[in-house]
Amino acid sequence: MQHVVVQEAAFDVGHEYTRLAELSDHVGGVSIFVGCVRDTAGDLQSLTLEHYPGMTEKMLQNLSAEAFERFHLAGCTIIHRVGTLGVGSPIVFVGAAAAHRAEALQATAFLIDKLKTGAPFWKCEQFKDGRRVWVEAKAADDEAAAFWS
Amino acid sequence: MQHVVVQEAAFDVGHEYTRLAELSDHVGGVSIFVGCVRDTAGDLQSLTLEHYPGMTEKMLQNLSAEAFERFHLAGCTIIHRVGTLGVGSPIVFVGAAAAHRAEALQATAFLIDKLKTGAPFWKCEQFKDGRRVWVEAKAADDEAAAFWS
Amino acid sequence: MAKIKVLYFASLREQLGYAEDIIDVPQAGFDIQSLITLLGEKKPQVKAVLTETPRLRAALNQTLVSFTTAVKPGDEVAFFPPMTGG
Amino acid sequence: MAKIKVLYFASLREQLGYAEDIIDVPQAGFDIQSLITLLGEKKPQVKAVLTETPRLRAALNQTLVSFTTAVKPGDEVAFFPPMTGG
Repeated sequence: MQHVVVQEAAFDVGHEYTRLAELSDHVGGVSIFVGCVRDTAGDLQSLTLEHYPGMTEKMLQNLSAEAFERFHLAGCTIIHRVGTLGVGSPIVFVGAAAAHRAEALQATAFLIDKLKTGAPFWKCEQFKDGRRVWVEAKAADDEAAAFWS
Repeated sequence: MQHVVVQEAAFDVGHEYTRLAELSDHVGGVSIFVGCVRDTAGDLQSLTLEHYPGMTEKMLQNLSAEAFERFHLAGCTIIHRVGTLGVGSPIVFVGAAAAHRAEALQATAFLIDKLKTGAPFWKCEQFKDGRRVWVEAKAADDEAAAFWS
Repeated sequence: MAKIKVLYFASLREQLGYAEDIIDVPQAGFDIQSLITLLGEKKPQVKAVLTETPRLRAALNQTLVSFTTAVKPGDEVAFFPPMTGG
Repeated sequence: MAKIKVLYFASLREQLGYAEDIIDVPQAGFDIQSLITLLGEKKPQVKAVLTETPRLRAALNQTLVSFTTAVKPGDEVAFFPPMTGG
């Protein structure tokens, strides 16, 4: 099972967990990561996610297929939200179901590391004082993605 | 927030996710791993988990405190079930909330790796043909736990 | 000469104030870097935005490519800053 | 002489058919290994189970310990196979 979605709506973590856990009696572990809108300094109003429709879905599907194969998954889920999200809102869900824990855990880390720099999403922060700032790509994210190459 | 429980009852993954995600505006990522009863050969009836009451809670609390400190967590959850569980049933929930994804992901891997060999639980498999077999500890699990030392 | 579609995303789109150009390109011997040069000659505003974006990225028909990749008539090219998803 | 409580878990408990022994030990100079020897002398069934368990583990007052750890009167000692949680 590979489930890849780009959507504005929120997702239900419990529901997505169940979808992965109930795939097969061979599933021994389900690993999940959810990224949220963080407000470090207390001055953030919201975060807007822009994407490249068409390319996004293609790249996320490729990423899912790569994880599925590489980590021998029973199931792989990527849900990425777009649009304007408030502080604390979930942005992205990645999840993997596998026979063994190491594969599920590694697949999850792989998916989120790759997704950070390898799918056409861009974040713009809106602050309470009215400023709008495009989030800059981090060198650390490139390094994390390169780890899996 | 540290939440450590040993219980017979099932847990609600969505509820536990929310508990971690809503801790603070500083949370940028929540990582979760759930281990389930796997039936590789189609011959498993159930799995019984025995533990050492008192020692279990103490070791899990130590483990949670170690992860909390080491990975700068905002929240850490360990829920481990005991008793007799059917195929596919969730056994263990570990989860971590942190400012950054790497810390949440690493804490989750740390918790489940350490918990496999460092808390007094023992698994006994009941097969459809009536056999009862105590699960043997794996050398790979010792190695995974040692990785974090 | 034939037309290709050029898309701009994120800070590029915002600085330009629009999201898309249609531009005539030669039929052959044309790559992403040539396209950047041509866009710069025809549209000073685009030149400024493309040259001032650190680590500019390009996609050809929705696949990330290097600036030496050939462009054909009918292709869709997109320019954007480094991606910041997740 | 003073009493200590000895607990058995998992396959040990199951093979013995019971979960707990109370045993008299000397007041001083006594460690986990001495306790295993003493239990073996007094209870042949316990000796068989403890010696036949690969990689036997011991806990003293609910903390994992090596077999050279000293045991005092009133302590709780537990024996079990390697743990298989998670």
